Amino acid sequence: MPDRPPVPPVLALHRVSKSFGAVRALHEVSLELFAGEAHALAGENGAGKSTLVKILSGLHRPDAGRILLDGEPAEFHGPADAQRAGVAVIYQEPTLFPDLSVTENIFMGRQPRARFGRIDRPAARRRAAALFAGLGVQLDPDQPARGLSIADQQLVEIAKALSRDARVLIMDEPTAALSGNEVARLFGVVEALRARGCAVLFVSHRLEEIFELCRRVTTLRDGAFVSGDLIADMTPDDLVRRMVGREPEALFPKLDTVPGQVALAVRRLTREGVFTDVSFEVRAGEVVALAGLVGAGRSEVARAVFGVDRPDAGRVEVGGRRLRPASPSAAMAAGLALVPEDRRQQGLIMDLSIERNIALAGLPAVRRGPLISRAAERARAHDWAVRLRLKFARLADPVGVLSGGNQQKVVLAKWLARKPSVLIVDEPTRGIDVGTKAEVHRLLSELAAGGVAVLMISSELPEVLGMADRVLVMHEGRLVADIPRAEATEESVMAAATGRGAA
Amino acid sequence: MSGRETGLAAPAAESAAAPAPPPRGDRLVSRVARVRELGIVVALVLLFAVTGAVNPGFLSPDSLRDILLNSSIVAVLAIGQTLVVITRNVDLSVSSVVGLSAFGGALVLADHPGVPAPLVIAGCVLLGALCGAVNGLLVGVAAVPALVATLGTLYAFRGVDYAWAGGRQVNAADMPEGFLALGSASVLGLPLLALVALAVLLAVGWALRNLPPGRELYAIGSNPEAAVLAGIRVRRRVVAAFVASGALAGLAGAMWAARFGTVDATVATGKELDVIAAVVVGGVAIFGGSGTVYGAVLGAVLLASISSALAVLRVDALAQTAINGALIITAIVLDRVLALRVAAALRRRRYRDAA
Amino acid sequence: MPREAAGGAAAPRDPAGRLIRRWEGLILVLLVTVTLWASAGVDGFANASNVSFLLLDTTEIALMALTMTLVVVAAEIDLSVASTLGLSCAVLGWLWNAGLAIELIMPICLLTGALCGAVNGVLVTRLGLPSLAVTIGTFALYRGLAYVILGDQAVADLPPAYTGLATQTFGPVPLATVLVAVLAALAATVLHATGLGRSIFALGANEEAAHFAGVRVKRIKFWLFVASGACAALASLVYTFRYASARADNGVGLELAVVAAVLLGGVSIFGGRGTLPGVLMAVLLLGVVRNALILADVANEVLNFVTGLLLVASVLAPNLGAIRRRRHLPTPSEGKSVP
Amino acid sequence: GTTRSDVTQQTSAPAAPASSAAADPNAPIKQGLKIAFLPKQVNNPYFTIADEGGIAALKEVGGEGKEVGPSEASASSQVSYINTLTQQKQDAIVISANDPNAVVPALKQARAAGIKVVSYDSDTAPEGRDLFVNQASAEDLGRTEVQLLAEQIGFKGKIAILSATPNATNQNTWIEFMKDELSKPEYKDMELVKVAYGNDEDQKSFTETQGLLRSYPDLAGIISPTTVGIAAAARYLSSSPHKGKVKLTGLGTPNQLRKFVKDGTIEGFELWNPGDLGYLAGYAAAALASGQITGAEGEKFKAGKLGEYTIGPKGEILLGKPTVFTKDNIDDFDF
Ligand SMILES: Nc1ncnc2c1ncn2[C@@H]1O[C@H](COP(=O)(O)OP(=O)(O)OP(=O)(O)O)[C@@H](O)[C@H]1O
Ligand SMILES: Nc1ncnc2c1ncn2[C@@H]1O[C@H](COP(=O)(O)OP(=O)(O)OP(=O)(O)O)[C@@H](O)[C@H]1O
Ligand SMILES: [Mg+2]
Ligand SMILES: [Mg+2]
Repeated sequence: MPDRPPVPPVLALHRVSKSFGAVRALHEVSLELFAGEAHALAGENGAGKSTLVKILSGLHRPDAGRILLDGEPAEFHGPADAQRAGVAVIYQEPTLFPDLSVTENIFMGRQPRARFGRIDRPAARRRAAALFAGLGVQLDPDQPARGLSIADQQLVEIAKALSRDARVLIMDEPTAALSGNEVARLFGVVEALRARGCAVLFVSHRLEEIFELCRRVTTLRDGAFVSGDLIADMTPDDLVRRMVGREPEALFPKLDTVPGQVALAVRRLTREGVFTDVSFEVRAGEVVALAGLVGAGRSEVARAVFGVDRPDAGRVEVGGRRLRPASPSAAMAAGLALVPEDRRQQGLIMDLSIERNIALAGLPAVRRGPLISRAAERARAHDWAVRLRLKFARLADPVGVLSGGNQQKVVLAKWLARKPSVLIVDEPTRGIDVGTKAEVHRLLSELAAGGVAVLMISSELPEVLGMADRVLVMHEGRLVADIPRAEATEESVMAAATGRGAA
Repeated sequence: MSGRETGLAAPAAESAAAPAPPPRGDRLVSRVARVRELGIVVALVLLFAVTGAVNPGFLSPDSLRDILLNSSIVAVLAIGQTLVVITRNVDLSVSSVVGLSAFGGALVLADHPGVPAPLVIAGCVLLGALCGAVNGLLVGVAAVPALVATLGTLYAFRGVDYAWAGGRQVNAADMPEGFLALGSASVLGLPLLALVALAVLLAVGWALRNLPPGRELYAIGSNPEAAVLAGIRVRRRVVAAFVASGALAGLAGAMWAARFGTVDATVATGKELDVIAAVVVGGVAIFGGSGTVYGAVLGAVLLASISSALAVLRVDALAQTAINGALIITAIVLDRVLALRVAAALRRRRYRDAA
Repeated sequence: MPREAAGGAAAPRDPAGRLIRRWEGLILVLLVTVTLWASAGVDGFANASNVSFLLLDTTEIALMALTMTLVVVAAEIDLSVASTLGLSCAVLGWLWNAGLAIELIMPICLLTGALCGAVNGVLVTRLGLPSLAVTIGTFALYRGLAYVILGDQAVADLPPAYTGLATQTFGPVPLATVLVAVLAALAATVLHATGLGRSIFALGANEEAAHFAGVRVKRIKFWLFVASGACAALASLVYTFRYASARADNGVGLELAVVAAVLLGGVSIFGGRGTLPGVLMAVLLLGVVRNALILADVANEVLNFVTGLLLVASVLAPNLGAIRRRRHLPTPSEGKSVP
Repeated sequence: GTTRSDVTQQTSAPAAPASSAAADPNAPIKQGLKIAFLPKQVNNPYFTIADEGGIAALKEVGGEGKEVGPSEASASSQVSYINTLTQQKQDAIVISANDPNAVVPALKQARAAGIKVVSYDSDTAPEGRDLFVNQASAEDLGRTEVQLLAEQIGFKGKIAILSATPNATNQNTWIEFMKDELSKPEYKDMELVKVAYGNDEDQKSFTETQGLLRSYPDLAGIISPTTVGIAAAARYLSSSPHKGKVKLTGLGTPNQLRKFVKDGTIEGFELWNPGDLGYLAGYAAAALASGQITGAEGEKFKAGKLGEYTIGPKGEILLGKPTVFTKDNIDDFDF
């Protein structure tokens, strides 16, 4: 590699592999973080970035390969070990203690001490206030963490990491919830740290941030190292190509359909503090994408439409009939299906077998008299397992042993087996390998062609652009744009999503 | 426990840069957080006012002394229980530990009158800590759910107690006067046992608030996953909480022996639910992460005062259990309703700020 | 708490699930062993009248354990069952003293139990309170109400036709056991072979996902508490007639015996796992051990100790295996222990 | 439907078990008799003493006695023990019933299996047993306790009763007689203000005593007809300002109360000798099991050192008058 600094890297991974059961999250990945250098980590969802971060933070232990600290092999038995080695981490998901104050959250585990081993509260408070001042945010250090917005939670996480005065600062999508203002401040602080000799690892899906902050980028694809480059030598397109591996168009075969009747109508739906005045329609045979930045409130809209959450105002109509609010069973009876974004928490019951998970959303269909017919249950699961090319040993195995992509297929099977007339899919391809992704897209296209109304929430712009007949864009809890397929481009969607587009 | 606890997030508001004045809502929150204990104090004051109005004898120094004395043993147990509950666990075995240590202590005193009382008390505490360590290892290391582990040891410790006692009862007459005097002695007009409970309360309360391990217990109960990420030694802390609860139960056993003088294998049977009730009424969240020992002790005092008041008000003895139960439920329902209100208020406030 | 499949592709099946299944097998083996040992080694164990005593003695616990199993599988708990039993006994005694016909009193008792359960259910599902806290409260409340209603009386002049029925046996099998068997078959069918049962397992294992799948989580939980209360009331009828004595303190302390049996039967306190046959075997196992040890003149204190030991061992055994096999750090979800 | 009145009519017919065999007063006591004592609860010192007396009696007649029982005083747990004793084919069961009715079905089965049943201390319903060894007539006890206290307080003032559990049979009978005694004219200046229940738990009794004195500061005396209650009350009083002012009497054992009699907390209390009670019950059970007696009124049998006893009406045997213990005689007793 060109112009390698003469000193060994502060922290490095050498041919590290990590598997979760059948899911190979990382495979022989190497990475070097140098003092005073900001390093980006890029890759699609599920590429293994967070896993890599968690290995560096001591939360996961690698199955193979080594962690090198100042060139010497090191072993992290837990987050405490990594912290002692000077590694500070901002995790992708905020991990705060809701019952404790913001200050305590920042200093938990290493509170400043006064006499008799007491915690020096005033000192902690002063330091927290100083940190927030540096980040240019107004947060009361004495406020409890419960009730903070995601953005504020993220800021607390950032303050927590910065407070460590670490030698290595690892940030897994720290900016996902932040606005430009805070990002600029954050970059200012990180830049200062870097200049003082701190090594920085930065994960983000916002390419412009990578180009602004970093000097070097490592790209992962499906857990494997793709390339390590100097940012200066690249264009954003190069980076996308490295992440995806092929041209996007090839991935999303979209079948043309003629939209029919309005199948789903959402009118002035509001959930206070989350989204406001959302109205849209989806016609039979149409694939409508709901785009927006993370946290824009898209999943919340889907949840409210399906009745998982109770909306504060507005109504949902399916096939012209008003839906009883806050009742998933009513929504299901009306022909609605929701493939939720979080399959582990919301989509599946990990301890239950594949067949029972699939049957759970359609219990009446597998009943013979008052009893469940195991044969019918198995037949239903088997049909869909074959159609979705599910890889499994036995249908009676718990679903938790399947690989991530196959788990996602089970969630899809669970809902498709109901033959819904309106299908809402939230991040349908998150964590799915590239091959399966194409399969899911093909399936969604076929369903739409067969007359199903599809509402697709996705954070992946290429997926949105490739699949959708229409793109609805949300920004800060409001629907800000409705872009037909012909006009939908990366620029137009992103402009709307960041609030700069035409309303 | 979904992600909801971490707060309902609002869309990242650009307007957050033009900051809304945070203090008002925050003051509301912290005020409400304190109201829990304040509520008990108010309830206590009310109880004393009403009962005192009907029967002024209730407010006499003697009567207050008795109430303090009556609540001190449960208070010590509630302090230990709070330590465990804060970490999102529970210790059902306390009553059996009290029984075991009370009997052990009384037996030594009766059969070996030469052993000095402080040594016996230390022995009781040690015995309790040992029992606590068994619980702690089962829960913290072997990952047995706390409810199961301590229900099991509830039976097991009591079994050991019965086997040890073998039908024997130690009477007041068998124990040295000096030890029994501890149970009824007063210092500066305050019962010694209440002072012991007060000392334990202040020490534990101070440690929970001011020492890092204390705050880490809250962190563990508040978000166990985040506790691991923060580098807290979760297992060690959980074991320590159980050991402390056991040690305090051991101390409570010694207090029991000193106070009541008559000790057999059945001492404190069924007390565990009283203790948990005191903790819950005291505003300690049963799912961990919040609550103070002060609240728990106030809960214990409140429950003891209710019993005394019901007796003084000449409420039928048979109705007391029902009233106790109703009050426990009222307390937790109020707590919950309050929490829901606050959550709703916060959500709406953020909505207004964002708009 | 989904554990990471540790063995990789070579061991595709969930080890915890297998161990649970194996644990139920273990209970069965233990039950058979203890029974054989007692039959051979304990005088007076293996004869018809002792068997019917033994079965009769487990009736109330078995009845309450049936619904408690469902409640615990749904990741809740009901500590108020024994108090509900007491309250129902008190109502029975009170109404009997007031001169009502027993045929009318019995359904009223069942209703009382159901109402007690409904109160628990409302507090848990509508207000979202933890069931442990709620039922500790109603544990005191219901028992207290029993004392308020019946006071210190013991109502004993119950109709011989019914008291006789409670101790009636067919060969060695008491009529009450037939009742238990019928209800157990019903409960086992509901839990293991109907959509409702599937839903109960689902919401116990992952309430959020069950909600997303259209399972009516709150409604099911509510009715489970109602069923639990009604079953406790049914147990109170058996109890009252069996002992020919309706008192407010009937069944004090039974709740822990019921919970112990359910946990020993392999039901996970975190919900989502367990079988009814396992629980019934555990009830029997505890009954047999107790009966045999008393017959063998083993002291009462040993009984408590054995119960506690069995209980801890039941959860410890599968866990020890898991600890040994644990390769990763404890993922935080494993450490999650809800009381 | 079946109502209470139906049942009362039915049961008004005599249900006394017809003695199957005639008594043979000259039959020798069988050797190797197996007799079990089933107290309200084991680990209770009162019953430990009583049952030791009974076991000693059995030894004297060449039989074998044992004590079994539940660790908590509840009716249902006693039933399991009756059942197992039936299985063990004991010759006789000597029981103190927690609930006079709840144990009857099981006892009936035991008797059907040829086992003799003697109740002592606390009777069962008559159809459950052959004999009841009564420690003292309920009437005697109830009235003498009121008399004892009345003398101590000069027939004047408020008094309270600290009983065992609300359901305790013997205590409740005694209390009835106490109330009856109090209704006599000589007690017109005495008022029974409250019956409190200490549940035979030491701590509860202790706190109940506190409560009594708190709500009735002018209380003159307390009767506690239970050994646990009187000990707890004495302990509270001895360390309170009420010591010696509020009089305490009731039933207790000399060893438990010696200290309080000497320090003036208690002037006098009464009790039968529990060892003798068990001893007599043991002899009665042995005589029954040997066919010397059947339980019919008027039959006589010898009870070792206690001499000859005659069965009274309703199958009762009376142990004798209780002893009143004062500081003058308390040192003569050790139990
Ligand atoms: N604890 C776990 N158990 C099982 N599989 C896991 C676990 N954590 C991650 N995985 C799997 O490992 C793979 C890599 O996940 P990882 O979180 O590292 O992706 P990522 O690159 O961070 O994705 P994103 O951009 O969405 O954050 C995914 O397929 C995921 O499903
Ligand atoms: N179960 C939940 N509990 C608490 N907060 C939640 C929950 N689900 C979503 N949120 C928060 O509500 C806000 C809106 O989130 P939502 O998931 O609807 O956004 P989104 O546009 O779908 O983004 P994403 O790409 O993350 O799915 C986010 O800040 C999110 O963190
Ligand atoms: Mg990630
Ligand atoms: Mg989303």
